[in-house]
Amino acid sequence: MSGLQIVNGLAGLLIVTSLLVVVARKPSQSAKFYALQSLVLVAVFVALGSATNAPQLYVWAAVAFVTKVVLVPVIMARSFGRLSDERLGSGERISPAVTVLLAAVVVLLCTLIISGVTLPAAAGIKPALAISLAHFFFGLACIVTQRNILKQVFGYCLMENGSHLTLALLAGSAPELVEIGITTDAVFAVVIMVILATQINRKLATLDADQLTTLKG
Amino acid sequence: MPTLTQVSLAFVQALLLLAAAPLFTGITRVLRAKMHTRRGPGVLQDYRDVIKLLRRQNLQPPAAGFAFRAMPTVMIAALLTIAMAVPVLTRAVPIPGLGDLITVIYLFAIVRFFFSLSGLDSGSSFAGIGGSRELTLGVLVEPTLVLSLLVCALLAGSTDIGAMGEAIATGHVRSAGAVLLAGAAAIFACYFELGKLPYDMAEAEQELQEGPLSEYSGPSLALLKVAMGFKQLLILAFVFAIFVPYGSSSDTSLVGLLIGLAAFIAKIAVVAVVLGVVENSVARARFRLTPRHSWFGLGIASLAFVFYISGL
Amino acid sequence: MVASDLPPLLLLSPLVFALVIFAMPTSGRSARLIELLHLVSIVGTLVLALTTVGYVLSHGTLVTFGDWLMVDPLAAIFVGLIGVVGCLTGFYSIGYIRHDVAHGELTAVKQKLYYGFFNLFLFTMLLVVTANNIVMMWVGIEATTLGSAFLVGIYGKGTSLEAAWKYLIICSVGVAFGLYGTVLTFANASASIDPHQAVLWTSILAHAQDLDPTLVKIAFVFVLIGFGTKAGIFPMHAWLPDAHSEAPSPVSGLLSGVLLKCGLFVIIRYYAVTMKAIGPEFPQSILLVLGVLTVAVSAFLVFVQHDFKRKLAYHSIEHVGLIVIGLGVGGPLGIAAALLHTINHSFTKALLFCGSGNVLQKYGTRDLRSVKGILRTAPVTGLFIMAGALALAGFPPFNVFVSEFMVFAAGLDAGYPKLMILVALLFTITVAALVDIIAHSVLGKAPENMEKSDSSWLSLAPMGVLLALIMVFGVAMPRPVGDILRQATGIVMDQGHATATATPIEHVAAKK
Amino acid sequence: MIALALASILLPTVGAALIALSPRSASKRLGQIFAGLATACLLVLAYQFSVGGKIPAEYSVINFGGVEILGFGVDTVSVLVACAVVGIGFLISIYSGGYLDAGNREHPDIVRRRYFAFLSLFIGAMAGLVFSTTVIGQLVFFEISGVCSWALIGYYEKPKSLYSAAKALIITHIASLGLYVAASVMFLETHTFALSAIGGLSETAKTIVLLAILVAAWGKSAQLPFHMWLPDAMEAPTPVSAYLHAASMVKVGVYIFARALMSSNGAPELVGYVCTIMATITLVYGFIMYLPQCDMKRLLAYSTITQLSYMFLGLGLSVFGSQMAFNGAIAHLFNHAFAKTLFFLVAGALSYTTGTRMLPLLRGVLSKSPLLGIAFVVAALAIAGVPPFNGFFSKFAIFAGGFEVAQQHPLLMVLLVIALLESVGSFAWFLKWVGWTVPGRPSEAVAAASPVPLSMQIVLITLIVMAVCSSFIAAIWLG
Repeated sequence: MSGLQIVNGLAGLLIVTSLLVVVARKPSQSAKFYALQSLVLVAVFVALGSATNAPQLYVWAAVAFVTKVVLVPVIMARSFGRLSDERLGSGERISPAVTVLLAAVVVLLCTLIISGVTLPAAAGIKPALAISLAHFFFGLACIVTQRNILKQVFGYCLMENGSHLTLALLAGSAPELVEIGITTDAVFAVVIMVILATQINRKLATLDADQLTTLKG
Repeated sequence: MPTLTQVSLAFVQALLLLAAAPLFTGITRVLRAKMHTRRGPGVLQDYRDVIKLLRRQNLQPPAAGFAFRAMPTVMIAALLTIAMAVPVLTRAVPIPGLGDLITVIYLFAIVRFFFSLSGLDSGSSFAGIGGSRELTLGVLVEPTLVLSLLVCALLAGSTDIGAMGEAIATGHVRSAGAVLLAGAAAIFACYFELGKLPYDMAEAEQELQEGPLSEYSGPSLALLKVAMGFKQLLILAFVFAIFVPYGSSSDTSLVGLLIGLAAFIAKIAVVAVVLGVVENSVARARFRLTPRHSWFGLGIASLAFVFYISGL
Repeated sequence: MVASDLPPLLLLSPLVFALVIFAMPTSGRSARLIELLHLVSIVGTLVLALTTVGYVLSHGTLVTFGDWLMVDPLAAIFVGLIGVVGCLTGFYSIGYIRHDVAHGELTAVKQKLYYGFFNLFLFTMLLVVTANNIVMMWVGIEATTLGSAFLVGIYGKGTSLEAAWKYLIICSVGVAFGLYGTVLTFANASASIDPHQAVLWTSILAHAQDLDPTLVKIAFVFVLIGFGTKAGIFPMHAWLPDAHSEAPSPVSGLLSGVLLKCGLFVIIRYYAVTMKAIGPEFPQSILLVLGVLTVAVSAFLVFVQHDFKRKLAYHSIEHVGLIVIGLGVGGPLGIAAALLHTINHSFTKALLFCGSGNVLQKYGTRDLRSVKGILRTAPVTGLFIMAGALALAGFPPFNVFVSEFMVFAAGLDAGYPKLMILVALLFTITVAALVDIIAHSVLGKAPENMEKSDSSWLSLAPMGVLLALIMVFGVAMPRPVGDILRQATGIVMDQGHATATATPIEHVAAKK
Repeated sequence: MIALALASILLPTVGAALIALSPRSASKRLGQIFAGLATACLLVLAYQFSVGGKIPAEYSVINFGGVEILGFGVDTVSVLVACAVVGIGFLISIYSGGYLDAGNREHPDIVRRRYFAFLSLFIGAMAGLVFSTTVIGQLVFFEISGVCSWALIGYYEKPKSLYSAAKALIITHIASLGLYVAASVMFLETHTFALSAIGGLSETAKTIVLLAILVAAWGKSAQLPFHMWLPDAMEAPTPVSAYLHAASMVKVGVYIFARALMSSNGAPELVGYVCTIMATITLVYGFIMYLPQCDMKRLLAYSTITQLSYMFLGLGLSVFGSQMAFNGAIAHLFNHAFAKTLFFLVAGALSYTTGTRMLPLLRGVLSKSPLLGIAFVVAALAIAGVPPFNGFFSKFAIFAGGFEVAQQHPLLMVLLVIALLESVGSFAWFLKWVGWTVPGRPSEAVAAASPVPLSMQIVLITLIVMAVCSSFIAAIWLG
């Protein structure tokens, strides 16, 4: 397999791992899968870096490894383990089976959309590009279909990984500062979400987004 | 035309598998007993059962018809055909043309069809329910199996089981992600077919899915008992041939065949252990839950298909 | 000091003060010191912002920090807006937060955090509007969410946490769309220009005609969804009423007055690029449809609300819709009208949110059904709310009338008479809603045992200034404002300096 | 002169601000003083203007980017109407000083700052509207007067009155969209807001602008289909009703349309037809609505609607080339202001003294209070158009002008005949109520009436005099 094929294949794995993140029963379990997924992302960066001969992607990979494989999952796993909501159950609005089918549909649609792009940078990596877009929307779907607010945080992380991958695929040559800015923002976002979720759990004793409906109209 | 070697290999392989079927079920029983820390019957118990049954009288319910009577024979025959079609000891299909993916899947479908038909034909309501359940299960599992194997076939560029195994084993397929997903889905579907916990307990005859067996007796029952184990073995062989053909011989030399046999036995052993562990760590799922799980499998298979389309 | 130091200084000032405030000890005595620091910070920001605006007005666009920071006339409008509204709501905060601390709703620690985050919030918004680097623009927008989410949830009550959560999730998700749009634009541009230039908005605009049209369209849609979430455009507005109603009132004023406008600012930036790349038709039709939908939906929601601040929040959505319509109508007149309306709405809405804060502290509720007779219990506040509500309803001689009229005229000019009349009728619904506030809450019989006492001068003074601004912009808009609007319109239309010297009105004349 | 015109606008506005800031006890005096000052200014202006040979003049006040936003113009019509609206505003201020007190039988009340502040602002806005020479200026004052009327109608803060106030505001605001359209179209066509530019528009644009202004005018003047706010607006304190429905609010509509016609340099006939037909329809509708009314104020409300229709009829007829009809309409505007104010104030005085406005309860007013009895008769006859009272002359001018142009336009003849029938009908109907109310033995309510305060008496007498003289003033002034 050529370098770009490896990139494409690894991108496919991203969807699989994100499915695991979404389908996992416990948020702390999801955190582990998220670390796995980020590891795949790092691998994509490295593979892409070697395939397109773009050394700055190694820097990205390193940054992503520190933040996404280590930092964020550790924060999540440690804080989410302490939160619980007995009444919530699995907190899924749709069953895992439908989730998987949804993922398939999303990938299909994104493939169709991406097939129209004529950008030269996208030539060899259209599948991966489609996956990155699909990954983004899959994250969105996770936020919409999960009642557990902790799962929603994961949804955000998945979206963020998706756009990150697009950035790397299409614009691997961006200044490093850009990448660092984006990553830092994402880490802060997760930290604040975690803090807020903890406060909500402490104050309202729930993790169920459907319980957060006092404000209406 | 297949050569004589090929034909004889096919026959030998089929008979070998048929003969080994009670052994296989016996071993899994023993394993299970060990895990329950109890002393079960010995490894050869299933042979003893079969022999005992063969000596009994063949009874059938008054309402039973042709399908009921023909089923054991048809089942064994179909399974034997599969056994000749699936590559077990070799990489290549023993009889070229017979080992086509679609043929094999349909042969399995025929087995299922007659099995459930006999339940309906027996006139017993218990057996009837069992038969209809068997059909439901088929409806649920079959699409996943077909879709995932179709993806594999598309990726390998051939519907020949041997060629598929070859392509996948050597990595000559375009999309690793799709293969992994399709493999996962296919194996998942096959697990249903094995009739193991949490979806079924093939050896406990009072379980509803085995309902069609309840009206059989004597030699027919003996045949069916052998056929059940035979089917499990064949499913495993089928999966191995496509996804883990490692170890099987690429030619028909004796040494190669022996190595292939050893590899096959090793794979079976590993699977038996894994199955044993799985069966002992889960409880029987309600039949109602089965569709959910099978839908999940279908989802995985469709994802694999989409991956194939997007060219990952 | 050189002029190119102005933008970095402008950014650093609130950031440094925020950090200093965070680092302060939290004893009872330091509270006054923190307030002082906060005051110095917001006044400093105001002075720096106005200096920057003045410089831009007299010397033209200011680019610095390796081209990453840029204040052009378009940005200058928003810089000025952040400076003015930030300073006034910041000043209003002092009295407001003191009251809350005195009544035990906030602790001393929360008070410190409030001022810290307030300044941080100002910093992030300034970052957005001074950014020339599109990725930095995104980072800024995302950072505004993170900075202000705490402010929204500061009371720590169930409802405020809920609002903060919705705000955080919806905006983060929305802004993730914005990131995607940003990345697509960047990738699109880096195909034809050097990647280090491709992140700069100015160079993207300069090379807009080389971009891939499909990607430009996709990116614009993503940007519109993403930053439109922040701006409160229907159907991405769901966070807005919750966040606005649960935040402390000065923060609501800041959210509605400035933050929404920052989202719009980014959209305007991309709008300019898109118009130049693929012509005005595609972006304008999307904007028009979204704008009209936003106005239509929010008009009815404004009417049915009983919560004072929610009503105002939905009203903000409606006005954002009007600004979007102005942009969608396009042409020099439409864009100038949209920009002017941005300014006018900010002042008016800040005034009303501050007023609602006074009401909340006086009556202990935001439910308009139980707030009666403000004019009798707190006459000055009542008068301010009355004037603010009439201004917001679009009555002359207040400022909103002027820009609403301009949008209307621009719409007729662009050939949408039916649409504009529909929009005007929808706005009539909110007129009813606003006079309803006056009729039932400002007037009416005051509760029996409520003594007559207005809020402290600390709260009333900034409201007075806002009202004065509203009147000034309504009766006689200062000439510099007109100049800067004209130049900004020229930037959005990308007509350079050659034609930008003409007034919007003369543009129309020239067209005929 | 412009200084005087500006003063008449700014003085009441400043007065309003002062009233808002000063203690409540001073509000009454302040309101009266500033309204008086404004009236004085206008009288001086009128004198100077007529001495100076009645030369029209225009002045720009606010310009933006080379475009005139706000300008004021002095000519015969604007001075005449300004004198009426501001002068009556002054009379109302005086009357209100007596009406709003604890001695009021129907609405005992202490006067609030809000009342005089908004009344003062209203007077200023009316003066501004009258002198305005730009559409945008008209729009601004149109909207301000809308807000003032809203505040005054809802003055008693009862749910019903608040509802009526909001209704008036919203309906007139919707109608104001006509002015928005007119202003926008004019600006886009000619790049100016000046009314004088209407004459230079293309035929289509002119039709659009005039019809749009007509829509706005219907809204303010309570013509069909925007009439429904007016009867409800009777929830206002009676002096306010008098001002709103006689001199200010409703006259805004007629006036802006008249000004537009004056500047239009020959309006399209379509506009004339729309205007006359709708006027006639409203006329008939208003007359039919007389019949079931017992509340004196509601009766007057519908009477106002029909009288306004006469003015629109006159304006519409002028489109076909009759200057006489136009002058008649303007004169009717002027005359009706005094007559209707008088009638409302009589109603107010009756409710002040007797506590009721229900006509069936009121009998024998003349013997109990001769002043009120005489005022009632004068007002009723003036409204019904009986010589020598003012209503007769202006109506006569409208009809005379109308029959003159109707020779060429048969449809107009039909409309005029209908209007004439209405005129006779309303005369009969008012006569019936005069006969019921004024002579004879006092009914229970009237017999128990309290005396009329002095300030109210003065105002009533002034208005009775004006009800006789105003048409002569107008005739002389308009030439």
